[in-house]
Amino acid sequence: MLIHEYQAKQKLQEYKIPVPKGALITRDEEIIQVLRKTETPVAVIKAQVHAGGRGKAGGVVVVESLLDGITAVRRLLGSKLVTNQTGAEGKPIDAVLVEEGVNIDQEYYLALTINRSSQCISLLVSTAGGMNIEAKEHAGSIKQYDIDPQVGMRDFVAIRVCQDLMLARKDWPAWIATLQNLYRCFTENDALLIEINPFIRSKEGEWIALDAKMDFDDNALYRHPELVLLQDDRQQTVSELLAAHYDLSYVSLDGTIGCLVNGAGLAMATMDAIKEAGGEPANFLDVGGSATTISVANGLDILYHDSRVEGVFINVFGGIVRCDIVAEGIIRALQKQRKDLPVVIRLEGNMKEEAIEALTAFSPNLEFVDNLENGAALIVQRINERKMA
Amino acid sequence: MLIHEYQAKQKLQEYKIPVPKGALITRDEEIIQVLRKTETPVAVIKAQVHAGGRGKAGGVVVVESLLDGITAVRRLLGSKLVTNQTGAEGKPIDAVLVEEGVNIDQEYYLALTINRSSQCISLLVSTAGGMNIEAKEHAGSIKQYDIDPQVGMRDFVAIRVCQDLMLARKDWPAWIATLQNLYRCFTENDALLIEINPFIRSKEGEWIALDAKMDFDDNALYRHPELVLLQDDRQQTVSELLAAHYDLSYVSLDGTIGCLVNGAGLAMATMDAIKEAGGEPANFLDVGGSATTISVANGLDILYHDSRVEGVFINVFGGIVRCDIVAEGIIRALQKQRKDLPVVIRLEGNMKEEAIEALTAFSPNLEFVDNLENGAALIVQRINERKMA
Amino acid sequence: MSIWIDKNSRILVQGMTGKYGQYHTRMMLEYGSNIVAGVTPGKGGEKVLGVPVFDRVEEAVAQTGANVSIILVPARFAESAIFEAALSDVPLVVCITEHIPIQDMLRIMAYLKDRPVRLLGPNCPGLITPGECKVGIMPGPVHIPGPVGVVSRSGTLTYEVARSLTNANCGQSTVVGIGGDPIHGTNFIDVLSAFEEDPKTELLVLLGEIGGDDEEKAGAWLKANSSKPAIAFIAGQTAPAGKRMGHAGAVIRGGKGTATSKIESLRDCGVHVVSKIADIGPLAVKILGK
Amino acid sequence: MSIWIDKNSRILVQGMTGKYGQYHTRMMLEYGSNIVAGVTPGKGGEKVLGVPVFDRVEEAVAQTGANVSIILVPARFAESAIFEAALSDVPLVVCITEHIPIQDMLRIMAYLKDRPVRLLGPNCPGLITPGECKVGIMPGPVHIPGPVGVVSRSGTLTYEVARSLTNANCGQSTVVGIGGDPIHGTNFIDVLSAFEEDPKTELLVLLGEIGGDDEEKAGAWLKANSSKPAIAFIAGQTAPAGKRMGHAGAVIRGGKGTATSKIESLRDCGVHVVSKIADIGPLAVKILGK
Repeated sequence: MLIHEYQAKQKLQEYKIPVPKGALITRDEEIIQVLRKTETPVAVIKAQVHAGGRGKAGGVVVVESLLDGITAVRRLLGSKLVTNQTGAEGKPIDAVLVEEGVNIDQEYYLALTINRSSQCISLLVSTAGGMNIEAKEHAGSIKQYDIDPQVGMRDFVAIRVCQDLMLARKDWPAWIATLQNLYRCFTENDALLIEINPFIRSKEGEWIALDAKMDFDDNALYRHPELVLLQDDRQQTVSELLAAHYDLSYVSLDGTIGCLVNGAGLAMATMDAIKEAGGEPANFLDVGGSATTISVANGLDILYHDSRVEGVFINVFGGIVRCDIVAEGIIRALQKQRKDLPVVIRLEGNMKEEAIEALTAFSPNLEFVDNLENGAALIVQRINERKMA
Repeated sequence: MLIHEYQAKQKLQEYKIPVPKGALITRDEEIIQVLRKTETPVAVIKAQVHAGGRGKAGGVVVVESLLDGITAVRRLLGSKLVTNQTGAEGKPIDAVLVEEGVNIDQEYYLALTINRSSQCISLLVSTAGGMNIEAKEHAGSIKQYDIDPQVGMRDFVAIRVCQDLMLARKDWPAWIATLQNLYRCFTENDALLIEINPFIRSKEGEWIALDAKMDFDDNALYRHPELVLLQDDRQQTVSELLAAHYDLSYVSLDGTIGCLVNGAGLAMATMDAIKEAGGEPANFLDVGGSATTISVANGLDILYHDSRVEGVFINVFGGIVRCDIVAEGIIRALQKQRKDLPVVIRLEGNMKEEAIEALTAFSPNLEFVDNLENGAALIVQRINERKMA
Repeated sequence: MSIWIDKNSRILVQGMTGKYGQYHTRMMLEYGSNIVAGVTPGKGGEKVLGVPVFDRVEEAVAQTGANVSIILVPARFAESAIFEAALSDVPLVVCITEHIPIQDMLRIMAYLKDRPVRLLGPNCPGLITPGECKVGIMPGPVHIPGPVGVVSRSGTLTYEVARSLTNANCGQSTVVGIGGDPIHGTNFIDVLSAFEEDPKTELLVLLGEIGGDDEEKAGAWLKANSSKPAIAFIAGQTAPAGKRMGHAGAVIRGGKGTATSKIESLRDCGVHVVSKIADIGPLAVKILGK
Repeated sequence: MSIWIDKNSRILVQGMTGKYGQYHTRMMLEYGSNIVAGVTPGKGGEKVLGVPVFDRVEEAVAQTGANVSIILVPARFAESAIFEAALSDVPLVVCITEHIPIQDMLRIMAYLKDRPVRLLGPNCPGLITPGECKVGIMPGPVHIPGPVGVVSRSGTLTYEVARSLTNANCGQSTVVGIGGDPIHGTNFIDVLSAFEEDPKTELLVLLGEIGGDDEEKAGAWLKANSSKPAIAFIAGQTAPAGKRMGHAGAVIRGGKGTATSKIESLRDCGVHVVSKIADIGPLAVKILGK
């Protein structure tokens, strides 16, 4: 679960990591009031959306006058920000963070993340902070430290980092404290990622987290009710929200063919097969290894709600699952729909014949195939036919 | 660091372990007010002192009327309680806990402690709760469970305990919760011992901690400022308080010969040698492996303050320590003293001759020996001579 | 021959009495798996589907000699269930449960390190030695005994591949699903090593997906250590970067873990990488020279 | 010969720049110990008493080849210092620091279990191989080289015993203080096993005290495994029950850990238990047949 920058900064403050002085604007009425409190010559206006690449997309603006500030906030608030990570629709800007300017002396990159290969939490740091870190030539400058879970972020681990970054001795205490607090923040909140980029030294010698990103483990939210409150549904598409509500795995893609599959690996393989057949999948949708009537019906609801979807491919490898149950889900969902989309179905498992019989009885337009590749080819063909018609 | 029963019960409540309803009385004015609130036919009046054996010593009284209650509290409050663990002086009763009576159906013994041999926290339980546990024939009934520190008090550990105690299934949830909360209380507070005896099931089916004892790690108090506030200096003798203030290891014993030694093992060996020579040590006093002028002077202050002390044996194995520094401490302390006690000194280390010269110059009554056993024999002899004189 | 489980395996089901647990217990029993015990705290003494239920794993092991445990408990009880199995010296623990918090898994893996317990999963379909024993939730009938060892990060995709092999009349020695979570016990190399030592296994099939670098490591291992031919399929060629594709572990991060990189890397190591699942069966036939 | 340290030991001092650390470093240098490095975070690059100081143990080990560390830091930094030494693969870590919280020690011992690091202490005087190397805070001059291996839970009491032996002209192979804390690394049996394998050590002296059952276990071990004669002294015969006698570990609890039980148990195992320290030297002479 991602949270907004301003929320992440509140978390950092709970853990005694300094952030710039700032305030949030969610309504036009607050603009003047907040901007007038800024005590530095410049202020930074930051659109609060769940996406990286804000800077390059105009979502972060440095202003030097009240007038510029008002203009910038008004432009952002209530609009949508399109970055290289949001997709074409962009993300709604419901809040703008206004922060006092900071005199940056030096920028660093700082992150804690789960390291799957060493099975521990790893610290990533680099002297190439800020937007530099995304440049390919700096990828190698990132240093990685695996933290032994039984030992934790001890002084000697943090000192190693300070040495490797060639920090001056006087800066060590601030770094040791920051790294230890950050590690505690990570473990106590079941985080998957905490990224501070840049972590800067100001010309006045202070260490400040200028930007912060946090991602928490959805599977652990049950033990963090306070984190659940930070969730911002508006940053998700309607399809994503529906999927979350239905407890299905869904990812929106750029194509036109809606896929409904049971199992994540098979769903990816299905997307790949569609692409291989010359089509473009509109989504990843996993209704769970053991597809049920309800999960299938809910999944189809999501696909039919998506206006980009021009055809649907249902691929369920029943195995233990009973195909008639899946068929019931399909019928339940299609009964409600008015859209006439080509639907190709591939079913494997018990009661396959009964299922196909029931589906055919429900609608003669449903088509059946025997394997994944054939199904992918057929749905691509049907969509192309309609386009030509 | 020991705390009072009522304080331990507050801690238990923080960890959601039920205790009887009760209130504390520290002044006569509170007696009526507190006793009138008791809603059960009987009340239990419990003297709050740092010592076991209160029951047998009259420090715990069950009363069935307001009159009896007033009488009992008045008798206890402000007096001293002498139990088999307090020594003859007893401990001052500055507070009395009044609790509502509970209908006991079954009693259990429950404790968490540090297990030195398996180097972990161990759980001790027994069906012989209450005062029974002290009976020799029940010692074997205590079951011990070593808790793996990496695994903790998991459900399956607690269930094992429930099975071994042959508890009814319906009682398992209460026990699992209690054991897990207790373990958390132990680790979060750096405890050395938490004992609930008895942990009872009431006739109404509730599980309640009727008595509680907690001991915390003095070495870890620096990270528990809230525990330090629970310390009750009045439960210590003046000598113990002085020693704590001076940061010396001191234990009061029943004899007449004050010993001042550097190092705990040597101090015990010195006590043993005094006993072997026919004397009785008045104390254990370790001024630290590397005795300093100040630690020696402070240690002597404590011995001279103790009215029971009839003679002093100073045993310092200098080694690295300089004897002249020790001598300075002795002189500094004795200068202030008016008591004329026989003093035998055994010094080993650098500058031994200079030290003895300085001490002899200060007082010709100080006597010197070359080893521990001779010193023990001489101080016993000197005290006997004075008694006969 | 096969790896890890066979008809003599004595299976314990943790979480047997729940609806999900009972369903899969029945399926395993129907397949012929030798289920000797179930564990559900508070239900000890009952019998479910003819199998005795215990309150604790230690008891169950002591009384039934169980040597494989399959965990079918809800996610928030899974950490404890794995610890319990490990502390009770069950040598093979198969955790089907999905949605276990990652920090729970970090604690478990730190604990299991250097201990003689093999954890398979979590979030995996389990494993099956066709015709002998199924410790998992995969459909039994798509498998037949034979010389192909299959290892996979996926569930239903694996069934698909098993069917492709079975349709081509290529049976399987053992099919192992290692699961889709980023932090998991048994990895590709553990399974491939076991197949290498299993004389019955003649051909390896590896099913990977985007995320992490386990496939790349497996390729390098195969090149250096394996005497047996290998076929691989990687799912997620069309997956966008930065998005989790169902499995918590299936995500491309910082340009790493793409299907392309895995495919190229495996090819460089001499592995036959196919782009269609349906090709696996025929290719296996060809390699085995049937 | 000797155990664990000799003139080739390369010693690292953690906490060398503090007053206490510097004092004992000087004493060890004067004894002839080969101190190759000091560690104090934030003081790397300095030299103290001619010894180079590093910020971290790992650096110090890499640059000086240190293979023994002595820890002289304040109690609240000791846990980290021990972890640091262990993670830097220092094979012998001697922790002099006293007053370390017990839960810190529980964490450390859980971590060190099965790792190739020997921890001596905490709250111990260290160890000395007379004439060769001292890694500790004991007075050097009371020791002379010879055939007696000494192991002790105490500090100054050990010096007393060493003097008794030295006065009787019985030198020591190595004198080891295991420390007075209830949770500690190296125990009696570890030391006795090492003495057993050391051809130079001909006689064992064990100094115990009340609390715990380490002495009883040591006795049983000696009876079962040792080919060498042993003398023991137990301090605390007059100690009352339930009171901590200075050392956190020196306390009789629930009637267990009394001096009498230890003495009887050791006697039953064939150990010569003396009641006066001064008797140890003469008895050693007699046993060694000088």
